[in-house]
Amino acid sequence: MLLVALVACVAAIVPGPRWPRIWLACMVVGTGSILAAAVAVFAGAPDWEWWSAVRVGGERLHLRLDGLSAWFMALLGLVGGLGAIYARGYWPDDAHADSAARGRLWWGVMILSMGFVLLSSNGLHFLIAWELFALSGFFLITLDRQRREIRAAGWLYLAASHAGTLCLFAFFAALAGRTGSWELGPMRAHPELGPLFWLAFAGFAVKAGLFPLHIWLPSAHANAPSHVSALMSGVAIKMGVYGLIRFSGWLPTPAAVGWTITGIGAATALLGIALALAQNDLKRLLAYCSVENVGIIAVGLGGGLLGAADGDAGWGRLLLAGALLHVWNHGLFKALLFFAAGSVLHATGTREMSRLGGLWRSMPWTAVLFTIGAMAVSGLPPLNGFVSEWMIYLGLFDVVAGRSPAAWAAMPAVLMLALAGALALAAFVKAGAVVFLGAPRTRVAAEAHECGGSMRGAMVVLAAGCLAIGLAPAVFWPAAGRAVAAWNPPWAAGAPPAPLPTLGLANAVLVTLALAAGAGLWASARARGLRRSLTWDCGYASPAARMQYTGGAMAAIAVGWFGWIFGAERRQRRPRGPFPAGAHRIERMPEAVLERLIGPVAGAVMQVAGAARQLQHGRLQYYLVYLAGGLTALGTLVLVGEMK
Amino acid sequence: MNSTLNLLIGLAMGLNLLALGSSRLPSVIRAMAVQGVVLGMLPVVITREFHWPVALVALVTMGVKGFGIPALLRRAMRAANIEREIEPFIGFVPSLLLGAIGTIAAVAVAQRLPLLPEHAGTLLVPGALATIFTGFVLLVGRVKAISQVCGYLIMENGIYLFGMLLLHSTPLLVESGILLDLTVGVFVIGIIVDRIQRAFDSLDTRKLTVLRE
Amino acid sequence: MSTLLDILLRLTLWILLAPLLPGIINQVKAWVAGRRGPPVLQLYYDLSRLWRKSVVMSTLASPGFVAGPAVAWVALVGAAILLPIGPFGGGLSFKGDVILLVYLLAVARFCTTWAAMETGSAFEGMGAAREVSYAVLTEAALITAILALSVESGSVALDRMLALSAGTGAVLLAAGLFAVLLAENCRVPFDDPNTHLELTMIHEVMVLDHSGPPLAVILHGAALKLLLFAVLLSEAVLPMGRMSPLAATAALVGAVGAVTIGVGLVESLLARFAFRRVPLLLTIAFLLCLFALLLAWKGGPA
Amino acid sequence: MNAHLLILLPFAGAIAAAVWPGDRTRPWLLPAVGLVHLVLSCWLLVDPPPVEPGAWFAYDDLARAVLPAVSLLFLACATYGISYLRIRAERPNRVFVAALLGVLGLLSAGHQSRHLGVLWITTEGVTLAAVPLLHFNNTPRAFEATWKYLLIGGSGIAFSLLGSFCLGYASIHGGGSGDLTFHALAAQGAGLSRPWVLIAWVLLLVGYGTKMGLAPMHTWKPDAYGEAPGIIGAMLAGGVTTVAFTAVLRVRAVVDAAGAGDVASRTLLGLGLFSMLVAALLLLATRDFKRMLAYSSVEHMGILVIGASFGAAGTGAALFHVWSNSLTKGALFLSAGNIRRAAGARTMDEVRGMTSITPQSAAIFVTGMFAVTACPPFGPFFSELRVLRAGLEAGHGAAVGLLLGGLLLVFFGLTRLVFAIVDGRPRVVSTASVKRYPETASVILPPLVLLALSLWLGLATPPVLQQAWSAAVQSLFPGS
Repeated sequence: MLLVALVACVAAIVPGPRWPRIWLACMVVGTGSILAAAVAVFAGAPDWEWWSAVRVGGERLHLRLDGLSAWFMALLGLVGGLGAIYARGYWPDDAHADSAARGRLWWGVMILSMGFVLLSSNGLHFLIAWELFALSGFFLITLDRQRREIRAAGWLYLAASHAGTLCLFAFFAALAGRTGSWELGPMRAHPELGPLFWLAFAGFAVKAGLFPLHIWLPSAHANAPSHVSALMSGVAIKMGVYGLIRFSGWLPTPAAVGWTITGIGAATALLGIALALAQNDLKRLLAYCSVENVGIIAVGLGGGLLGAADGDAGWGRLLLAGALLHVWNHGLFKALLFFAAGSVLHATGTREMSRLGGLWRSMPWTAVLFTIGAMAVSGLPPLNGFVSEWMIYLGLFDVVAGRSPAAWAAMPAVLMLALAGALALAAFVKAGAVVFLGAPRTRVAAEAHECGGSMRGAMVVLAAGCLAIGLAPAVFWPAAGRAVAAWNPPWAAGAPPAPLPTLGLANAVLVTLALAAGAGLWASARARGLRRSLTWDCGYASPAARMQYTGGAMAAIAVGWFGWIFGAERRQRRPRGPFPAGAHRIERMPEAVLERLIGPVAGAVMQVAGAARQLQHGRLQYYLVYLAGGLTALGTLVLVGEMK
Repeated sequence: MNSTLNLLIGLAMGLNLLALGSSRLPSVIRAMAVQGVVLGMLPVVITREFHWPVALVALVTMGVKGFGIPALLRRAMRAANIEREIEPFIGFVPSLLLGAIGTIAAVAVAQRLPLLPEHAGTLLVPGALATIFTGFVLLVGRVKAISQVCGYLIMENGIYLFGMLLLHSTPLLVESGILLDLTVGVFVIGIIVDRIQRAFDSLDTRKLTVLRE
Repeated sequence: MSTLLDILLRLTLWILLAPLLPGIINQVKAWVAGRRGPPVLQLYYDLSRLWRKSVVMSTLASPGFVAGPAVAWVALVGAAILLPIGPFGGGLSFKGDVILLVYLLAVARFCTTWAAMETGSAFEGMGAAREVSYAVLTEAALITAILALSVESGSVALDRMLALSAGTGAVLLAAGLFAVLLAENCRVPFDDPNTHLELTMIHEVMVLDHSGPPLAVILHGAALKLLLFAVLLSEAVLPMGRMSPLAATAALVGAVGAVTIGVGLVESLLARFAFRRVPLLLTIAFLLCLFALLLAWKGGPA
Repeated sequence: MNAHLLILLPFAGAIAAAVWPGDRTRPWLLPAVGLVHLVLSCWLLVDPPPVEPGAWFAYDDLARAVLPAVSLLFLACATYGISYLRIRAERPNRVFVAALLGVLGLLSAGHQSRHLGVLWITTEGVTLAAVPLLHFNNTPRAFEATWKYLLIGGSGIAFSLLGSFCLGYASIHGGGSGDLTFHALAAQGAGLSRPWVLIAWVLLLVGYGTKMGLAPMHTWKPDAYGEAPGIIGAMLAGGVTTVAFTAVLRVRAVVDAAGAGDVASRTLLGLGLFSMLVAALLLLATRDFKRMLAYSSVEHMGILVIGASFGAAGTGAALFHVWSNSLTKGALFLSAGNIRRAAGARTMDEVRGMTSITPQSAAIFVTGMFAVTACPPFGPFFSELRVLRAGLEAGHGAAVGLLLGGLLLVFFGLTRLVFAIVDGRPRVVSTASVKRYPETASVILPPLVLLALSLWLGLATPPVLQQAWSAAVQSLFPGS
């Protein structure tokens, strides 16, 4: 199956740039077989392991498909394939003559390299696949190379990603140095390897976008073409999560790791969503929301680690399974939301919410699908986001109820999750309502058009996935159990430690009732006569679209509470006098970490670099003095050594 | 024997100071040339008896260092029409002081270096160190290309002087190879000096700061 | 089958009893003011009249304008079913139902605000913004309260959590939850259900454009929510599990009544706060719940 | 005999070039000699000749581990050189071709020198032979660069001569004969006088470090690489520096034998990290993409000596890195040359949008840039990873951390500059000049082949090379 996937993906890469149809077919077959391979593992196929005969870089390829890899493979297959379909409509050759072919090429490379990341069981090949995946991500983000801000976003991504990769260099090199081989596998029996996990943590956390290492994420996801954003947000950042889960499973982790990951995860969730709420750019909002969701996943993972350390199987399993399920869920609904945002962008040419509005009329499909995604991402029942958040909550509550020491991590985490959940709801009410409801704020919004069939189809599949996990969570338990068992074998799969079937039933009832009630009320309203009239504006005679509540205003209250953390910047001129003119109010939420922390540090480094530049001044005489200086310094070094 | 040797080396050290203190290019060149001749005589003095290969090398050294290279430099100097070094990086008095301090330091350092008894009594090591230092000061402290070349050559003279320690063990082939390289090197430098003179219409190396960050 | 019947019975009870509470509150207010208020059953009349009316819809609104209130109502009913009624337990009790309850409330909020935003009216946008923003704080307080109950009872299922009293922190918890109740149901001092100054309202302003059956559903849903919180508050504080079923039922009814009257009294005696001070009040509520949690942690079996 | 042929053949070629009549046909001598040289060196790589310990020249383990890389690089540059010299038909190429072949001969000799004095002579010879190559462009800038190259390089090489004498004196002082063959010096081992060994080591390190371009002795490098033609830059960065590096390794083996190995390691590490830091900072600041390559070369020289400071495993990794760096840097220099010609300028302020003007060269340039910053699956990735691993195994955690920090800054600097050049809207001047310098196969293939070789080197390192490297390490660290 994987062979088919490999062949199909390679087949897609090679002729892909020239022939879109063949590329699409190959991509669909390839991603389909990736998905099928994963499903085969869930269906009970034994773990698959394979060593190649040939050596690559001096090492034999070692691939391993176990429950955990399969879990992420499934997501990769689904989103990768749907993204390819979506791209047909979203980034066609006639509109993007120069970049569409490149996009197809790198898409194939990215899917393939992510697949290898998930399968590789050799440090060297893991790194190769990892960096290839990072680079293809960079080229996908900057498909449209003409725009400066896109290039800047791409560079930031590349820089951050490389910083993470260098941590991984150190990690894998140290691991290989200590174990004597590049081979990876369970090595919990060697406690001396424990401290190395911090290196892996730093490296993977950058990719996953955990606070405060998320700096690259918003601009990269916002500026990438939307199908790429979906893949980046849905799958690529999950590679970081995969790395964290994988190596926390294989390595013996220091006791503090569980606490740290939980803490950082909770903080990430809260701050991420607070920043999301503050955004005016639709895709940036979604990007920050990805930060939030990675935080939620990290809370689950950290809880799982605490559980493993505690020896308590119950809540640890639940938390880890919740985290894993949230990986899927976020992949599904975030891809859906990015697709929908892309369809809005495609139709209107802008991502600024304050220029949109009332799109439901011209793009009903997108509006409905976005709403589903928004409900899912806010963690509302009966959709999938709720299921995984529920599992994580439940695990944390179990910790608290059991009064285990880990409760001191769990209680703040629950609180932060609750705050994050409420803020997410606010953020997505804002996003959905400002974009799709009310009256169009600008001409572009009024002249929008619905997206094409391939884009719509991809979104429908994702929405169906969201609903399916929400309604039948128990169906997915065996797969999650398998992944959990791969993480920690003593937690081998068993009955779910939570009443998933009951939850599914409740959700199903809820859906039915909601549909019935909605339809019923609509019918009864129609039966009693339905008149249309202008929106009631308290007697104001000529309401205009610009009078609508803006996104910024909607978010202002809650964002204000976080202003002291992020240092919101505000410029305003109040209207004065009886005939006020030229009043304005501009609020901007700075990228706090980037602008307040990284920026000054980078500035300092650049200053040092500028100073170093002065040393290369072109005067030969001084260059010769450098020579003498080098001689003296080395001599001193040797002399000092000899004195000792 | 040692007294002759020390006398010659002392002479070379004196020439160092002369080169440092002189603002006129011809006298710097002359000091360098005389120093070359003096040093060229050393092998013969050290070996004490007459070996014709040693004598040949000595003769070639003297010829190249005392006459060939100085002639080349004088030609370049005339072509560029400069006689004096004006506004050096390191002034003449400071250069002299530096040179004096360097010479004293060289003697002091040489005292502390572990030397074989037959070398401990000679000025070979301090002389070599002082000459190298002088060459370096000229290299760094002068702005006219020709002065810098002189500095470079004086530095090479110092190293040559140091090489006298190994006179008995260095194969002749290696020695002549080194000599050949030096000669070619100076010729190449001469050519470049000539090109710089043509390209920049000056031999002031302060003008050579186009290439920088 | 009997489960289904049980659920139907509860449904009826909740739906029928809910509109009673606003009536009682209005009575109390009238009594404090020395007036003769509207009849206790006024809301029932209003609802039945609204149900018969025709609907006027904004030209901008989508079908979601009508569907939203319906879904919100369903969510509230669902939440109500989950909530155990004194000795009779919950309609569908399972581990983690409490989280579902909290999130069903969130669904309701999502739908009402969504429907409010349909019209493109600045006033309704304002209301929706306030609703979702203040909910952040109330949700924090609510979840802290639940944490406290969970620590106290060592369980994550509503029927066990609510069976015991909140222990030493009961008073704090009661105060905190009462504030949450006021905020979530848009009562004074957070909101004033009686004013019609659009700029100062939360809930009322969101339904400005609704009319006819959708408005009826919204009003009924609001009443349902009030009852839900009243029951939750009562059960969280009272040690229901230790009483006989009859006593428990009586206590519950009494407590709900007391809460209702309390709301009425607060509404009569306090003025609405400036919006700037609302977060402060809610933070205090949250802190009360937090102290209750800490007390529960210290006080419970180690 | 074959080993001597490696040296004599290029000299014969140089003489032939000097007397060859036609300017148009003369450049063909370059690839012809390069090809034979490559075949010879590869043959010797596979079938190493016996080495007489006291010989002055021999194709010994270290030469075997490094020289074929120089051969490969030379052949690629030579092939490129044909079309380059055709483009630059306005300049007579007699001296150029002869000097380039002379450089090859001296490089071969330098790699094979087993005598300290001979090594010095060849190194100085390379320095001098490269001079006419550097100022081939005949501009004032080129002369300035050459002048600096000569004086700084000359001073450095003077230090190494002094160092060589000191090492000889260490032998005499220790009771030895003063024989300057590495074999004899190492055999004397602890018998060498320690103070003189240390003095010699510092002087030789500074001297050959100047040749390698280690900071703070690197100052000639950006000027020389910036002004010289692309192929010369490639040869300097991949060939000349390599000789200096092997010289350092050979001396280090003697110092090790004399019992001062830890001092050597410490100084190498310090110098390497400092070079890395300086290169990283200058890369962040520079705006000229040819000078950028020079700083990148400084960085890689830093990595080499850091690797050498990590003991036997690190030295093996460094030898690997010599190969991957030579090949990758070669590709970068050649493609940079194409870009430079087409753009007519070389700073990021003037050059933009090269993807649309010279798409293939820009693609090679970008790929090479990723390769040289250790992005897999190219050679430098594998070799740098080995260096890291060796460092961690040797317990130099802090040094590895600094190295990684430096790599990160270097990556920032390189990507910043490279993307500024390839992206954006091209200048009008550039679009016009591209017609004069079309991207023909003859200027695209050599860098492409070098890149492919770098890829192949990383993914499928030939066993014979692995074996050659470990044999070289074995000969340098006989104890391990």
